[in-house]
Amino acid sequence: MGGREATMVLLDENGIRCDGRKVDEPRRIMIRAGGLKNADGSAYIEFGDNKILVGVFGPRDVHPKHMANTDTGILRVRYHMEPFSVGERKNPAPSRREIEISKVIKEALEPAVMLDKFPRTAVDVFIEVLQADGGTRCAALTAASVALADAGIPMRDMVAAIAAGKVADTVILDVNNEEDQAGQADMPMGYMPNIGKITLLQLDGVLTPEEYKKCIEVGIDGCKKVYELQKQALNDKYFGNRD
Amino acid sequence: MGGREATMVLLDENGIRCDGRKVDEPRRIMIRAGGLKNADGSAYIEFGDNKILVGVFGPRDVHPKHMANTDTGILRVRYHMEPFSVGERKNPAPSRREIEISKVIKEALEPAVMLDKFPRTAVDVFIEVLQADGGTRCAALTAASVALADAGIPMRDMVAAIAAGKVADTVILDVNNEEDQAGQADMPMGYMPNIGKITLLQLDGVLTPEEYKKCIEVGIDGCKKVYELQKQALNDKYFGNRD
Amino acid sequence: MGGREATMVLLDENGIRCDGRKVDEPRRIMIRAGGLKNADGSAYIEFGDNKILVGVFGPRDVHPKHMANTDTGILRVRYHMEPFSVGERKNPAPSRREIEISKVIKEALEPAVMLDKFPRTAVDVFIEVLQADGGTRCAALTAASVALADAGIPMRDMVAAIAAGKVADTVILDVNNEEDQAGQADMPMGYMPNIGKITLLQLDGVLTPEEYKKCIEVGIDGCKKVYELQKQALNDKYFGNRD
Amino acid sequence: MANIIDELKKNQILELLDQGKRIDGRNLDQTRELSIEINAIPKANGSARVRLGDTEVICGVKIQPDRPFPDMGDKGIFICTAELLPLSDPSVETGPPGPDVIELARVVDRGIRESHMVDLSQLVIEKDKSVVGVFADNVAVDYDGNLFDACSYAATAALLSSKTPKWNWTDDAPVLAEGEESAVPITTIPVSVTMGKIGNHIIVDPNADEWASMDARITITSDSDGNICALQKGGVDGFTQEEIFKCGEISVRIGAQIREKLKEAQKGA
Amino acid sequence: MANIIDELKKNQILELLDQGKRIDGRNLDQTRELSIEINAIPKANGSARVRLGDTEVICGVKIQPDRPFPDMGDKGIFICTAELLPLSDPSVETGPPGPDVIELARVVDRGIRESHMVDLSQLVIEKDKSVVGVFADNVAVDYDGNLFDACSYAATAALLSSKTPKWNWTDDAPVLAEGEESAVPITTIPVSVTMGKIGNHIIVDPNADEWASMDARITITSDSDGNICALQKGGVDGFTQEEIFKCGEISVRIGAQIREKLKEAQKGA
Amino acid sequence: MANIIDELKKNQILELLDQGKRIDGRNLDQTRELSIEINAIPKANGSARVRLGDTEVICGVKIQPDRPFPDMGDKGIFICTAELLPLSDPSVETGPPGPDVIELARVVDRGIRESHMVDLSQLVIEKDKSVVGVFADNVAVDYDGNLFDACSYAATAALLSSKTPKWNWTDDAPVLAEGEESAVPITTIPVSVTMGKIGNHIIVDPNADEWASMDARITITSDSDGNICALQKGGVDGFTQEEIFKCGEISVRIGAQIREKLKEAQKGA
Repeated sequence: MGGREATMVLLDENGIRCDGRKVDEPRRIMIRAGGLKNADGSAYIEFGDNKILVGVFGPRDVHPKHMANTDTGILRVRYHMEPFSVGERKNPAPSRREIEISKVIKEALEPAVMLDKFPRTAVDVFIEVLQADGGTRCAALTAASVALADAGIPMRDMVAAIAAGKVADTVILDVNNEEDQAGQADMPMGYMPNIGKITLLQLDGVLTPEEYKKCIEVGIDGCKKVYELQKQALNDKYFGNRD
Repeated sequence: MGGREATMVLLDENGIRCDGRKVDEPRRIMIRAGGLKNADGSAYIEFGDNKILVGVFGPRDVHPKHMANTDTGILRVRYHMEPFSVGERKNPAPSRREIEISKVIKEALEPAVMLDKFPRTAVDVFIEVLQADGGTRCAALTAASVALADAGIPMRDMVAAIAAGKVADTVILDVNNEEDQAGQADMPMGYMPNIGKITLLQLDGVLTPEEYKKCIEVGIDGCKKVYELQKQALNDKYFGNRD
Repeated sequence: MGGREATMVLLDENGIRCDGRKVDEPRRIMIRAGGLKNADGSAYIEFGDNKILVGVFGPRDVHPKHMANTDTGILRVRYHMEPFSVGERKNPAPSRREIEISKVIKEALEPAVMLDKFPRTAVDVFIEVLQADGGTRCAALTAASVALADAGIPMRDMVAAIAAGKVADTVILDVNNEEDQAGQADMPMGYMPNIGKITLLQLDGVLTPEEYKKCIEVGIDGCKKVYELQKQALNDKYFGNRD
Repeated sequence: MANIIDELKKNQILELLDQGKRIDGRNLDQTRELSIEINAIPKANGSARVRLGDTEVICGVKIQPDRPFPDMGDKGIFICTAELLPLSDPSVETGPPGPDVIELARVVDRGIRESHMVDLSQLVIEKDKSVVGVFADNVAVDYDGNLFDACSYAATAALLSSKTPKWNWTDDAPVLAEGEESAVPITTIPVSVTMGKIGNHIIVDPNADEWASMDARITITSDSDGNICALQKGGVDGFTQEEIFKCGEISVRIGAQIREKLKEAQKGA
Repeated sequence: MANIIDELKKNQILELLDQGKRIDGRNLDQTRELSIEINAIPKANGSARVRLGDTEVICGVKIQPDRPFPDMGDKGIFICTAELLPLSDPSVETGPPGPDVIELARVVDRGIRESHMVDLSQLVIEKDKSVVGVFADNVAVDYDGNLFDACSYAATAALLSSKTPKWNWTDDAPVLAEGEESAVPITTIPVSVTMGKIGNHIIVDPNADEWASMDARITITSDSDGNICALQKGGVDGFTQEEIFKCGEISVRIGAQIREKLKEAQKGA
Repeated sequence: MANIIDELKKNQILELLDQGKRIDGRNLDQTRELSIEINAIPKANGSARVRLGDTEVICGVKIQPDRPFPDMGDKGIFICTAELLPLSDPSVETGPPGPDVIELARVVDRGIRESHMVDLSQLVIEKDKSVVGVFADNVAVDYDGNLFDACSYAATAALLSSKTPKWNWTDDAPVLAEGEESAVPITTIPVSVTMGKIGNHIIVDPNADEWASMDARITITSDSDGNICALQKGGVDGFTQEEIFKCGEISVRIGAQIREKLKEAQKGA
């Protein structure tokens, strides 16, 4: 979140971004449902240069028992970065940033998960960032939704996620690392397309009220595109012919 | 506790101290009983430049339960300094000094509190040092007594506290920060005037046996003055007309 | 474990080592059974310049209770170095090295202790390294066996321990600190002479397959010598005339 | 038990909202009374005691030389924290902060940081070697909901009142220049506005009962130009696009009112 | 309950072993299938994803300037870690590593360190002031026993594929020399082979069921010259002298097979 | 259960005290036998093993270069710690020290520090950059009450026997001057005397049973001039003014006796 001065050309005269994308074009996204043997459900996502693995366990017993809730199941989310996932080797202890993102993703998933279907138990979502580019939380949330579905957890909808943002005074979709560092604003969003609700929303950076609305719209459109890829990944696993 | 050399004039030829006080003169003391909405009892003290807030909860259930005592209530005290309370910003983690002072204040209060009146429960005393000058533990203990009384906890007496000390080979009352740093001795004392017992006593610095006795006497006299202000604060809240 | 270059004369032309020993000669070993008043069993060992104290408590109740095992007793071992035991003052927090050695010694003792004789309870072995030379884990394991016997814990055998190693391309017995730092290999071994089983074995450093076998043989021979001293120490306490 | 009481309370709050009313009589987009006392901790470099309804927060600012972050050698350091003191509420536990408090601190920090309120480029003592660190530590001493805004206002008021000492770079070390204090360089006044969603109602500045009944919340920070510079959604429900638009509008409008109070408090000091 | 199941499983494994068979059909001295994917984390300085049967480990290598250890100013730094990610098995708990994981990490580290695989004397930027640090971090993502070998192979493969940047010592600081990468200096290829003892049987590369049934285990690392360079015994039983001799022989023999696979993977990259 | 036993024991101790007797036959102002073995840890820079009755403490002193504290660049560093090893008593738990042990360590440290026993002004290698650090670490290996005095005597005896190496400031770093050891500069010999209050009786050097029965305690340290230099009151009861006066007198008188034993031990070494 360091400096946000435009010290590099983030958008050229033809409206092309530093990595060759158009303003409303997401990075390459590859989602795989399943893949882990021991987890009850799992997913792997490549979202630009992000590489993220998600494993889900549950519903299962809660330890310690006093944390269980007799009325509803509980969702627990851990977002964790590997030491080798970022430029400078990361200290293995969980950072305050990781704790906050864990909470934000948990609260973004909760509206989608039918927790009341499995009282007294817990569903654990473990997110492992193997390689980080800009937008890990959106990529992680997208993959976590697929992993929950892969685990057979009853859900109202899946949460799809992507960031809108602003570079060179222009609203863009899917902020990459350079755009996050040198751009003007980054607005990660999680959205349930069928229900029409935004369940994750953050913003760092300055937007006029008009740009603010534009970002919301661009983000929702992006989430819908991501949603198609989520469904495709589940289709590929459960009904498709994968080589 | 650093160097104790007399590198500044702590006592001039007229017996006047570096902050203009006479040898047996305490700093300005202002005590307010109550003030916090959520705490069961509270007090605020300004003791020289010390500014300390105390909140009391209880008697209340003990968690974890095995820490409860079926024969008696337990008293728990936390002395804590805000990051901005001292010259250089304090690390938020509790220091060994804070842990020791918490224990010393707890043991100074215990003889005054009728713990046997509320078995199986706990009374919690939370001391927050907002701004520190010399003598925080005496100011904190003084305010904690008032907060306990404000919470309606049954007490045998209140503990009043102030430090005696030595600068320029002279016994003084109420050691301030400069006198603690550059002076010869600091003897914080807590005293129950009605019962006639010293419940807090510490000493750092060198005293002859005669000075030792003198310090005790001066300290007890000082505590009696502080005691009057404690009673006044409770009077003001419960029987007085405060604007 | 630093550099293993032979920068000093570890073995002279007469086969004499840097501290005057022959290749198959252990350092001076003194074992005392008992000595501590509060521990249920204890032992003190001087093994070269190692000085190690071991105290044993148990069989006793396990806290927290869920760690107890209804079928068998459990053995718990803590290997701990005093801050003053090594060249540079050691940080008091347990290091990863200490945690690993605790585990290795625990697993070396377990085959010797008849844990099934005291289900639901624990035996605690506390190892305190007062002064460290090379080979603390072997000295500690040797003393721990004696302390367990002194505590009256039922045992199948005692574990005797000593290291084999390699300096100047020669297999040696009982690696000292200089030989560990500058030598070619260090192979700590724990052995139950009556049962004929190796219960601790580690190796750091390079050995040819032939040297590997030679080290095992030399180590077993050394353990048998240590075993005699263990028995002697118990004899001295229980049947001997100690001055 | 507690759950049943909470449930009843929530139902009551919701029924009132369905009639357009709040349990404390406020309008839905009305904040509680805000009182700001500047310079409550005179020995700090800046400070404020803020009361928002019955939520009370003290912020003290300490300013001292520090090493710059790697690759940020031409910028001073700004760090804002938040802590719930155990005397602020019977439910607060001592010990390391949990996720709720970590989120609180980070949201308050980001709201101020992303507005570029403090001009960090003016806080360099010696490039790449020594910079000025500005630490704004919030402590909550009484709790009645909405700590996000109370902490944000306390930190902003404390920063507006802060004086920074001056250090010169001498003999490879920062040396204090006695008596050369100046105001901390300020570029804008960020104001956070936190809204709760209960049922389909959006309410501003939720008190403790409302806070415990919320389905979701959103904190939006705007700057002196009326632009939005930080946002955080929380809670276990979501918002529709229309609700997000509405919250953006409310936050800019209410933010402007609060900003005037912050300016007044600064002048009054 | 779990104990009874475990007991039955162990009896079954033991009965099969008494007939010379393993539950997954392998010979006693046969490892599971090993697949090695080099460069799985392209942004790291080196990496590998290794699957040994159903145990899967990812190793990423980060290379960066660091301060040398005291009295080791003429040597670079090598540190190898290992961690079980909670998604690798339902029984894994988050939080600080317990003794099992600490031992795992230290044994994997020592196997590579004691072989002198990485020539640390070539990793000095400025003697006594700045050296190159090589950090090989293993994370287990799927667990089916024998993490010792899976982590060791992942780290070795990752190191074989690693490129180190170059730093020059300029103005008392290490400065990156752009575009001057070179392979990490390698002197030998260490291979660890872990064997379990169940009853009187020695089995190579135990899977999760065998691991849970073992009386004792031994991990022996050999180098490219067929010498033994590290060893760790674990578990609650002991080994006879003859068993230790036999394990030594197995480890060198099997180690040579694995070494060829590691070389192949490096070439394939 | 334990409570009833403790209660009975306390009543027994109190009844005896009412008759002027202690459970172990000592006079009220009599310490237990003190034995001091100097140089118990020969590789440390100084050390002592002290037995006070059945309480046994080992203190090792390590002396090494360190950075001075801020604004204390003309003073060496002295730190004294205390720890109860788990083998010293069945009730001791491992893990971070609790408040009791933290208080113990700090009281022992302050008694020595406030006497100015070690002349820190002589322990400067290079002003503001490097000083000599003297670390006296106490470990209790057997517990029978009154660790305050046992640790204090162990640390004092260890310091009296300590030799400090010499370091020269060369090339911006402290360099050891081989073979130039000298005694640690000592200005006085502080002696702490701990007294317990049971009922209205003051007893010196309480053993474990007495310690568990005390209503309050006081530790007073005096120096070689017979002055009082540190004091700590503890426990859940208070002292009258007369009791405090009396404790002061006892501490100076008994302190002088102990000081002679410390000097003897030093000579004997």
